[in-house]
Amino acid sequence: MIKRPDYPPRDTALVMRMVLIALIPGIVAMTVFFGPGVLFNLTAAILTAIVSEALCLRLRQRELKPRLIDLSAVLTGVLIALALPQAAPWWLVIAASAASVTLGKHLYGGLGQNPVNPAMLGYALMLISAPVAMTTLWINPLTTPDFLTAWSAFLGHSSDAVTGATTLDLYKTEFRALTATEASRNPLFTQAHLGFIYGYEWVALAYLAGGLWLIYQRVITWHTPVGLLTTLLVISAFFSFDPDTATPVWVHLIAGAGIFAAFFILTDPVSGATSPKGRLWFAIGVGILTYLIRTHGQYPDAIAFAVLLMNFAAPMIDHYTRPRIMGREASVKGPGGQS
Amino acid sequence: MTEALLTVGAGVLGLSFIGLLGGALLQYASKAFKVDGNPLVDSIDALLPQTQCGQCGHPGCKPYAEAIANGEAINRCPPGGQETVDRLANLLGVESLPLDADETTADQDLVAVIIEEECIGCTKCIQACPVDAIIGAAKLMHTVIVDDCTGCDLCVDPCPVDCIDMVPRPKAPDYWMPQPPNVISSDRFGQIGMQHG
Amino acid sequence: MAEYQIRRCDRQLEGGIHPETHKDLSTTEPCVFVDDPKRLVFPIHFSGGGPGEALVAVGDTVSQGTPIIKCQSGIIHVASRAGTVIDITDHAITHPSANQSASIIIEPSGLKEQSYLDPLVWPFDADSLRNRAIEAGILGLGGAGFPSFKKWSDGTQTLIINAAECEPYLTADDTLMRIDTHSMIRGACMLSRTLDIKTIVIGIEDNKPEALEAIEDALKESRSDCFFDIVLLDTKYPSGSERHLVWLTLGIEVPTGSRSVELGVIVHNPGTLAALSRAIDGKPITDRIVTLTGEALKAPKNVIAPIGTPINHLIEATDTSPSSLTSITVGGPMMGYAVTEFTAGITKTTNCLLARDVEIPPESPCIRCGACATVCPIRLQPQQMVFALKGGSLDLAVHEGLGDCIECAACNAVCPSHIPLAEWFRLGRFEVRDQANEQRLASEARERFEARNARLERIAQEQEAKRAARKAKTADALEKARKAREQTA
Amino acid sequence: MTDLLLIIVSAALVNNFVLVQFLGLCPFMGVSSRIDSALGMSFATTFVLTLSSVVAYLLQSLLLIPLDALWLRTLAFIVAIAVAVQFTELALKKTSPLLHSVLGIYLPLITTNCAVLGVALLNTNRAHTLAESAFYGIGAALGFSLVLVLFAGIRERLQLADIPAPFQGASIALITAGFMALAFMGFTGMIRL
Repeated sequence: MIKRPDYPPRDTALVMRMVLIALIPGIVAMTVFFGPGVLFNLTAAILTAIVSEALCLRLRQRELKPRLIDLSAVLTGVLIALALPQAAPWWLVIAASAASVTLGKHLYGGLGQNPVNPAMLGYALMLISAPVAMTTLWINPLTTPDFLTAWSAFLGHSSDAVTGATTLDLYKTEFRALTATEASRNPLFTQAHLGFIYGYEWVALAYLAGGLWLIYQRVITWHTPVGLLTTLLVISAFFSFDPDTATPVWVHLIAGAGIFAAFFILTDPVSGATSPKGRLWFAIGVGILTYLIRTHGQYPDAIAFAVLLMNFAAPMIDHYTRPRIMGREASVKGPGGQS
Repeated sequence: MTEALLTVGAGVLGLSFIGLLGGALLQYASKAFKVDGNPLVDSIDALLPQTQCGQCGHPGCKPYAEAIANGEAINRCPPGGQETVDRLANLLGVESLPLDADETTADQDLVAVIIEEECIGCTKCIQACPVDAIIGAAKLMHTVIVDDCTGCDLCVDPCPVDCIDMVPRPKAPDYWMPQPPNVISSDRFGQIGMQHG
Repeated sequence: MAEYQIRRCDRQLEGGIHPETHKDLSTTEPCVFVDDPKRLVFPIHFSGGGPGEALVAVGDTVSQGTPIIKCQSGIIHVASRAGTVIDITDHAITHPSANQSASIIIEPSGLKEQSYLDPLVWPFDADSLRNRAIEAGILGLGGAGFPSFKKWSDGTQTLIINAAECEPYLTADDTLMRIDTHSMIRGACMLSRTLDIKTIVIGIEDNKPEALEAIEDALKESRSDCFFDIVLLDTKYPSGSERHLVWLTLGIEVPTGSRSVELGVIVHNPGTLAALSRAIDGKPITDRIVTLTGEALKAPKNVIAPIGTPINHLIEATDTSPSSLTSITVGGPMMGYAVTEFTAGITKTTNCLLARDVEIPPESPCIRCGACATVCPIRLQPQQMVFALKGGSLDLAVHEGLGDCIECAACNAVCPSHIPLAEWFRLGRFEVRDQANEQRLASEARERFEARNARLERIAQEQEAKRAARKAKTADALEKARKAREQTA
Repeated sequence: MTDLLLIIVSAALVNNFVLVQFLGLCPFMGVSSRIDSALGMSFATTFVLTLSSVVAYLLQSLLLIPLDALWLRTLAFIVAIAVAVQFTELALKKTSPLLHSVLGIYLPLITTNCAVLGVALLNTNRAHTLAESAFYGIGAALGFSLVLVLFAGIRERLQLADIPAPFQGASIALITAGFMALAFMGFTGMIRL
């Protein structure tokens, strides 16, 4: 029995390394069910992220080595690659990764200074700039492509046989006309191993395992994942009184980026709220916005927009969630002081 | 033709009506919400260093505060330094200006010292001091209460024997300030420690 | 036998850290006296108790106990050994400012000449005790150096003996409680009797069983009628911070901006009380226990050293060559400061000299991970404060609670980016103090300016009134004269 | 009732005046450097927007339509808004002088603020009823206030951040506003009115 550490890891580079390690199960599961395209995306995104980071640091005449070995750029690259459609062409991956690192991070001064989540900024930029590629190039886990198909998709020649919209998107488009029982006859559900959605369930489980390990290692706190997942669960359960029109609760939790985001995206400490209470509110806000945009908005998955919106609200959340300082009657609320 | 005239007339009438109505409302408001004095002056005065030196062209800090409230430039206070200009800009929500002063006079905390052997006891400096920081009587040697001196140097010119010097304000013997920690390279403008001290 | 109870603290320190204590480095060796050094250094302004003035001149001969410095607060520092004042000059000092400051340098003669005070004989009142504390130079020996007599107000209900000694490596208080238990208990009882204090609380961390045993033995022999409440604290840093100790032992949260004294609670270090006991017998503070420890010292131990002993003399006392060290930490690893000039003499607040080779990894940017906030014992958000300070906004940092920071440096210990947070906060707190001072001077100047204007106006009005009266009078006289002339005409 | 709520949500989030319709950018950039002045500006704008959309509606239905003088609409609205703003200014000067000085030139600027005129004109274009006009005004004002205050919070952080020298000040603020608009695109298509 290994003792749970008393403190978070004592080194920034170690933190980044541990997050990367925690992502490995998810990456493996993704590769199994969505094909080798995941790995192509990862490689391209990581390389682009490192090159962009180095270029920006050089432009600012900063030391390259400490920032490159702390792997923060690699982590950004990995996160954006995992968020992109698995059959995304190379230019999309490179553009997203470069935008994340340069616009999302270095424009604001580099590590620790960015107000918004770099990966989600890159994702949202791509979603606006290349909406078709971002919504139709998702792999259907029932038709996992082989190496060559994936490679040609990476080069920009995706085949409609293996790609399509995400399950969440299906609920908004095709399944809208169907009843709940009809929708559940889709092979995605009937062939599922665990009774949820084929493929997605394993990926979600893998991310969950990595995330729980991070909590155990005190790299992240429970507030963010619990806040997001509970909110999604409660809201979608509340609105699922009519199963024929509502997207099922577990689809909300498993099909989209829910679990991945709860443990790996929202937990970005730089752009989120900073106190435990603040993190909880931040995650609840993301949950509400995600549900709103998923069900009523135009875009299939809403985590990116919800995260960006809450990133902008984070400073205000910080102002109103300060803990009570010992020796004071009440906590200091609200903004103050000159800046 | 008549129709057009009618339209124009209606428009003119309508607009005049709105104008009249609005004018009446504003007339009423200007009476109902009449403000006596300007509380803003006190907020501005609180930011000024209270040296009462008159370098801004006003006889004291309060008058300058009043002038700022009436729209005078906020950068005329050399004893306050750039810091005061920035704070005023912040209070008033306007762009900060560079301090309007020579490099040499800005940001130096000075006090007046009377060279006591040379003092002839003319009391001219006592009359000039805006903050009653000089004590002494006619024909007797004067001295400056260092803690009360604001360093305005208004006493220097009136002295007929030129026995008043401006020297850096003496610090308490046990005064000290921690060294600022090393800063990893940064493009930030304002750094604590560089700003004041 | 004095009444006492031992209980385990039922409160948990929020935040805080469990550093490796390394206490056994220095407690395994017995505490010894060091040989008198060749010279003793007494900084005039930095001996504790505020800026001072020298009471002796170069060439004067002093005995052990001769007053040599009188501080602004009244505190008198005495020569710790008999000898000759050979110089009064700027000298390196044991102080975080790392400056030189005017110091009295005494060459010990090796003679046993003593000039002590007359013993205070019971019954005496609080004022005589305060006077005695001033004459004997009694300061908080825990590190802050606050003049003890200022804490002794009437209406004090509780005395807390701060025996927590939560800083790693430090064992000076532990040692004192083992070898000088009776003095400590006697000092506490004397103080309590004079101030009419009923309860004495001893807050002690549970990693000092020997000291606890010694205290129990001493209490069994004591004839005090005070009630001793011994509270065993979990070993956690910073349970020995005054605020936290008061909360842990009594459950009282000292409000921001006030001190525990205002709530009728005084907190003293064991050493201070032991010194007080000796002062009542007439002996001012001339020596103190210093922990010499750290992996870089060959024979770490606790020593009893004369105040003013140069640091290099103490390093040599551990069989270590001073030239092998580049800097030494004064105080513990958490709140101590580095001194590089080993000729500086120890002061009454020097409780530990720590020599170790630690390489602090290079700083990297803050990623707002919040590790510091989870260990902050007063629930601040250090990540927000340091962001504000680095960005140059003192006001914002103050809004976040900079004024409440106790500079315990628990945040430094857990920061994954190795940011010297506590140093930033200390600098910020100094800046705040400076600004408050400036503001006070400005508002005083404003008051005087306005008073002067009012006075000038009044004088002008009076003169105007006088002139008007005179004019009226002349006009009256003229009128009369005219009438008289008319009548005559 | 649902309609009115939808109008508010639509005007506040989906068709946010600042970030989606790009109206009222001047005060958005000008008064967002401090949170407290942003809050003050939000209150002032909320008041003026609600007031002026009601006033504009009344003008439209009671004066301009009966007089058949719709061609005077813009002119008449400007006059009405100017009065409303002037009134707010006088009231503010009395009740909160500091806020008045902080809002500085921006209060009179509300007069010519395209958001205010925009609300009035959009209201008439969409043939809103009185209640709808008022709620549209409130919604627009809430949306404006929301983004203004959030943006002020972000800018306070940006002022402390280690922004590369060429981007400091207005340029990073504009870029960030752009990203904020990007985030608000997430609301696209949520309500079709």
